[in-house]
Amino acid sequence: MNPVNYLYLAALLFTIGATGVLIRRNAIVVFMCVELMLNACNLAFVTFSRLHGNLDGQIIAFFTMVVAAAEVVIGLAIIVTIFRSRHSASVDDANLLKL
Amino acid sequence: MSFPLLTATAVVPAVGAVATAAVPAARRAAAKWLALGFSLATLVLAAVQLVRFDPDAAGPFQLTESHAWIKDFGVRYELGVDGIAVVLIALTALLIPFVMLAGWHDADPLEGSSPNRRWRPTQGFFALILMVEAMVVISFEATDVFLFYLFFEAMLIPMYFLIGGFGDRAGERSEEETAAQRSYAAVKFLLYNLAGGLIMMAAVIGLYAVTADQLGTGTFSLQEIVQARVDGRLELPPVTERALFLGFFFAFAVKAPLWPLHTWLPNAMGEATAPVAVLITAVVDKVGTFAMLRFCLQLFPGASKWATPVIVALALVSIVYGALLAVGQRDIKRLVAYASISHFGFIVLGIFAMTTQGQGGATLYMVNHGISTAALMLVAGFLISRRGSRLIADYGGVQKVAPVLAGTFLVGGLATLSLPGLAPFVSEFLVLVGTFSRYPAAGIIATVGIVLAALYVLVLYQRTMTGPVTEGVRGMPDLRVRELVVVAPLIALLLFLGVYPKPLTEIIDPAVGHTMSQVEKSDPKPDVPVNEAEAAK
Amino acid sequence: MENLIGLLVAAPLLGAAVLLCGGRRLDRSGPWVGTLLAAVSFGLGVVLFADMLGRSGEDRTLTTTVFSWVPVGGFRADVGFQLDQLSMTFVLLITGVGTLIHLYSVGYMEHDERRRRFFGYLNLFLAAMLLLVVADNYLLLYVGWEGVGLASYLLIGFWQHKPSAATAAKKAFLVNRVGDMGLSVAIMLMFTTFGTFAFGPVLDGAEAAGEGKLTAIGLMLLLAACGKSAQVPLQSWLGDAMEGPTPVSALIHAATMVTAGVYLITRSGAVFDAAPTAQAAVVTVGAVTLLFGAIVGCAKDDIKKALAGSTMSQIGYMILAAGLGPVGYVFAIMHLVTHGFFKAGLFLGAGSVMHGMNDEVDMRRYGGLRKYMPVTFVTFGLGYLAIIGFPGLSGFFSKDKIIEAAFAKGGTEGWILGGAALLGAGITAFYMTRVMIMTFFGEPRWQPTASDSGSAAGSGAPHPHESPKTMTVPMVILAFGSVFAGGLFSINDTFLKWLEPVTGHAHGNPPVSALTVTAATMVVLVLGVALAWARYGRRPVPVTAPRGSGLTRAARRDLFQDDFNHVVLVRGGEHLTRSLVYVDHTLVDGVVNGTAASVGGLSGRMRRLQNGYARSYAVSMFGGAALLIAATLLMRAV
Amino acid sequence: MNTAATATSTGEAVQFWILGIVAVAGALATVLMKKSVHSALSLAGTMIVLAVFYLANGAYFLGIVQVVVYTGAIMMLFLFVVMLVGVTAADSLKETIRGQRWLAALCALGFGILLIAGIGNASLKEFAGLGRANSGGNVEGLAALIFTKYVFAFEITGALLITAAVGAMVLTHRERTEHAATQRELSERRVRTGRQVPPLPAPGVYARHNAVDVPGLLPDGTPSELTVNPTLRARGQIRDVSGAALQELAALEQRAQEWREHGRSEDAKGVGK
Repeated sequence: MNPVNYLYLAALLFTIGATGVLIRRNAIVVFMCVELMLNACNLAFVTFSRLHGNLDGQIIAFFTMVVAAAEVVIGLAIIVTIFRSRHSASVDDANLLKL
Repeated sequence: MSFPLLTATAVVPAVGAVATAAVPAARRAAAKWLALGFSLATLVLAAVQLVRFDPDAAGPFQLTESHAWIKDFGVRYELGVDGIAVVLIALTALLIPFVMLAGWHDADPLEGSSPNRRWRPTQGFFALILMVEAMVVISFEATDVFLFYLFFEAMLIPMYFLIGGFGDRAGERSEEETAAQRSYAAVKFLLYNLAGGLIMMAAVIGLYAVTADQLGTGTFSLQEIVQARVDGRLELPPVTERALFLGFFFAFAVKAPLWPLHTWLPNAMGEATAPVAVLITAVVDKVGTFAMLRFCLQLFPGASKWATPVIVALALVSIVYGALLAVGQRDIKRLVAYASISHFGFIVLGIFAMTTQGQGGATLYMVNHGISTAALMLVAGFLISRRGSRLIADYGGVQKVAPVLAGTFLVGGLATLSLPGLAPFVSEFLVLVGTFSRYPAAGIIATVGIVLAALYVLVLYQRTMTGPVTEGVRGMPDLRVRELVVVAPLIALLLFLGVYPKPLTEIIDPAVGHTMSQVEKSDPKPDVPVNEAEAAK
Repeated sequence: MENLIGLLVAAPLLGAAVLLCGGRRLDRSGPWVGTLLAAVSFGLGVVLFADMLGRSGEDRTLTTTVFSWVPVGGFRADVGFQLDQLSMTFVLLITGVGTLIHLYSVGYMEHDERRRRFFGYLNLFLAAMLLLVVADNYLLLYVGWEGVGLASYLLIGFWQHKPSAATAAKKAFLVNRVGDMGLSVAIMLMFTTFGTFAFGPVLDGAEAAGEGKLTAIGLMLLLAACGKSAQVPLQSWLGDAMEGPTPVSALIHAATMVTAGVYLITRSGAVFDAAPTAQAAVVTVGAVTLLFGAIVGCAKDDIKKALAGSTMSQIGYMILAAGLGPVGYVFAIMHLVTHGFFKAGLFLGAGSVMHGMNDEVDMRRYGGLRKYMPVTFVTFGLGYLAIIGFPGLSGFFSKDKIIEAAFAKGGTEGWILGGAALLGAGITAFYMTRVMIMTFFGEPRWQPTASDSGSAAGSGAPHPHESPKTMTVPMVILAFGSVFAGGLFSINDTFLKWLEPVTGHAHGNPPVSALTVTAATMVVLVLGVALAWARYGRRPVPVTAPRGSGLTRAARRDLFQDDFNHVVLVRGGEHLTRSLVYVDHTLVDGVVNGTAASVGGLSGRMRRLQNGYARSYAVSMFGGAALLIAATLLMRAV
Repeated sequence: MNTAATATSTGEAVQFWILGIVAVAGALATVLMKKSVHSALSLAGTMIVLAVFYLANGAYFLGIVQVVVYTGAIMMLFLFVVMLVGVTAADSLKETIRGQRWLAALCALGFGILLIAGIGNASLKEFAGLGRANSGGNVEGLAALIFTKYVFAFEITGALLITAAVGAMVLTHRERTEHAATQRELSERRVRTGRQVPPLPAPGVYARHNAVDVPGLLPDGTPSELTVNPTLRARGQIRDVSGAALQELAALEQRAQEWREHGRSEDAKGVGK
């Protein structure tokens, strides 16, 4: 088998995650989907690093994780605050982007 | 490495702006004097430039400075002045102190306005003026297209606030109305110039792309590009060259302003205070005409020659059209604005006549027009500040109650109609001769502008200054000392340059010659040269 | 010696500067300062004259270059002076008459609180006029040319509180500007043709240039002359110019400035000689104007306007002469000088009359003044005799010569021109007699009237009185001039010899003998006088002007020429500007605003897409990403 | 290992195909589960699978980190929040924005196809394994890179993390504007308002079972939702007290009553003999 399959898998997961982002209203679930997408990317990176035979890909994946962690922390905090204020975790309720 | 004179000339006012802005609200007077001091320092530096500048030196630019800036895009921090730039810088540095003095009280907070500790209009006013000065100076100095473009655009920001933020005290009209019209004018100014600027940006990028394509490494440096063109390393295909030329020219035509892109000027000059109006027409707009000379002609000589007929036509329209509309105005400041449009028509005409007289005259015209308009507009400002109205109909017989004011106003007006003996005559006649020697018809049409100029100036003078004294004018005070200090030197300068413009022409001439050589044009020869005539005799 | 020329101009210029800039402290001494400086410049003129006489006819020309004025590329304009016999004549006339009129004004203006400025302007005028005549190139001449225009503008509008005065001043300047346009175009033509516009090269090289160019230049110069010298079609300003103080009318609008056109044409003789078409135009203008002015002069009841009409027609004579070429130049100048004397004298006389009559200008309110102001009467009378060409007086010699020269043109042309000149002489006799009679003879017709003039000492019944010495003395001197000048000039052709080196001279051969011409002139003269006497001398003059014949009414309205201007130029111009303002506001501005509005509407529609749901934005992002990938793949594919 | 290989070991292939399916299934479950808890759990599953794949790809360090940090920490954080927000709250999957779902499907389809197609035509036959890179040990290799080549990025991410921590604190921390009411004040307020003068019963006390989500009964026998924990109330997770218990209670009292009356009548009979 060729490691490229890992890439196919990654693409698949990424697409699924993106779809989730689009169709789910629950902020937490949306967030999870985002995580899924990130993970898909990581998988791709790791695979690339294997394909090219150097560790830079893994480094990037590593940084992705760190950033993802930070992002999750903030994101969840935001969700909690929103939940407190309007007793709902639906992204559609926060439609104040419209002027 | 020697002292970076050019940078200093631009930096001093910039620093001054920051310093002035930082002055606490209470110390208003201090801020004014500080700003004035900085502007004078700039004037000194500009004078030093003028002295250090050697007209006969070889090479187009002098006092050059060059440092790498953004390597990846070949953007360099390149400064240099030729005879044209150095004169215009001197003009700018000269006018700014007068502008400040004239606007000494324009930005004082109104009586009874809440003493807010944060609100510092005066500081802002003077800081903005200094900021404009800095930007204008550096765009005169920049020989790197990108650098020039940067400040050519950045200039809009302080100007926007100067126009929108400070207007005449509302006379008959209500505060709200004036405020509304003022912001309208400011936005109009911004939009017009931004539009021009954006198109120019496209052209700038295009230029980079072309150079990168043909020279291997893209560059914005005027000298490099010109050199490459001369060596034949750079061969712009006509279509590209014309497109780029139009991109540049459009921006400059808006700034200049050239018909039909002129309509922002009357609003801006009408709503802004007189000093700011002077700043617009006498200083900022000059960058446009100047840039036509430096960039349009030198970067795209072929396209310039290609576009000349159209541009000459537009310039003629501007001349006649502006003059006619000036005749039709009921508002003093708008009248002066349209007069300026007419004059800018002359400048553009001179530039694109592609003769030594035309371009030399145009450059001289920029200087003289700056001074004469400043004189006329500032006196008009004094007049308006006394009566609180811009309508010509509200005046009459001022000459009786305030003879000195009327006198200076008349002199300014006569300069505007380019009476011989005053500076503008020399430049206007040069432009006319230069144009006539290449396009006789155009030259004759342009002379019509002279008659019309006499018409609007004299009508203005007659309606405002002569005749029986009207209500509201009665008891009007004559010029105060501060105002005299502003006007007297300008008038003196007008007289001096009218009688003895040689110092300027000597500096300008070589630069113009260089430009002409870039465009590969030479003056048309007289068909019966003098020497032949004498030989025949 | 050369440097004196500079001083000649500098002296009055200095006076102007001092008087205009120096504050109120000069109010008292101002007039005398001005007069003194005028006198100084006259003195310098005399000195130069003496020096010139000291040299032989050929090398009498003095030239000097003061400094290089505008050097740009091949364009070299210097401030340089050239003083030859022609210039000299003018210098003496200008400074001489100028000084006298300064002196006169001291008395005339003593009640005006702004007289300091008045004298400043007068000095300014002298300086400009002198510069005009001593310049050695056309551009510098142009400076003087516009300078006198400015001075005349300031002086006509001197009583600025009178709207009529302000308007008249503006009109004068504008009409002059039209002429100046011609001059500037002419200069440009010279530059393109000869590469210079200094007198020397241009005039010497004239033949070398093609006739076409020269004709163009000539016509342009003629246009300039028409503007400055109030010739048809640009004559309309002169009548209104009488709004100015009378000394101004005397100096500027009779003696000196209005003759600048004649100077220009004479100076550019070489050009015209080589361009017959232009010459034809010149003589036509001259002939038409001399009749036009004469006719207008017949109908005016305003004494100054009547004189203005006569000025117009006299200058018409000069232009006519100048247009005749070498035959006429000398006589043109000669008539110019003598006219300078007697016309200035007449105006001063008129001024003196007005001075005594509370600035009343309507001749129908005069009458029988000879008893009250004898000196004025005598001097005015001598001037009158001079202008109608009474044998032995100045006008006789100069005008006669012109008429001869006109006939000498030869062919039908000659007959037409000569006839016109002759007719003009007759009409001149008529209207001058009319003025004379209405003013000084007959019964007193003045009664208490509210005179609304500027510096009047209130209204009420005028009690005519002789004017002070400062006013009478100049009148007397000018009277002497107007009596003897012509004689002196003509005795064995002094004047001709004097000017010939500059202008050249050719003796024309009239189809009829000179004597016949003179006789004819005498006849028409007598006829004119007799007719006038019959109409105004025998029966009393009605105080209110009768309706008069159609011609009279037309003449009163300057033969409708002014109305034409008003309707065509003023009204039309107003409409044009107003419509243009509208266009600028709606069209030019409207296009821009329109685009702005449409963009606004578009964005308003786009705004609907912004429903505020993060997820639908996400969709568009995602779609965009997909498109990007597609694009990249395509790029790679091709 | 060899530097450039064309295929992996069969074992890895098998592992890939099995676990890959699991991963996809987990992902789909994440998206489709109604309850966020389930989503979270299935996501965790997917992540663990990915961790395995990392290991298989020679990213040993990352594999461990994936398990420990991601699955261990981050997903737990998720669960935590889910609990906070409502574990049993099942959100409807009904679409509210018109056309959203179709668009989403369309985009997803296009995107996936294009992506895969892209990978497809960019796929390379042979690949350089990590043999040389990992020769000195994977962790050491990474460390060497992180602390030399990527040291700045590393430092910056450190700063980012700290900022994130602080940010989270700032966001979630709620400032107490007035001191908590003491018991005395509470009682006084109750008396003043006259409602529920006696303290509330604990939930579920009188109601025979000790579930914390059952409202307690007030002395008059009516259940009071106020007795239930506010969080539960907020989530609407209150078990409604079925009338049964109350009826039993009523029946008991009835019987007691009857017994009392019945007893008295018997006494009266006994005296009468």
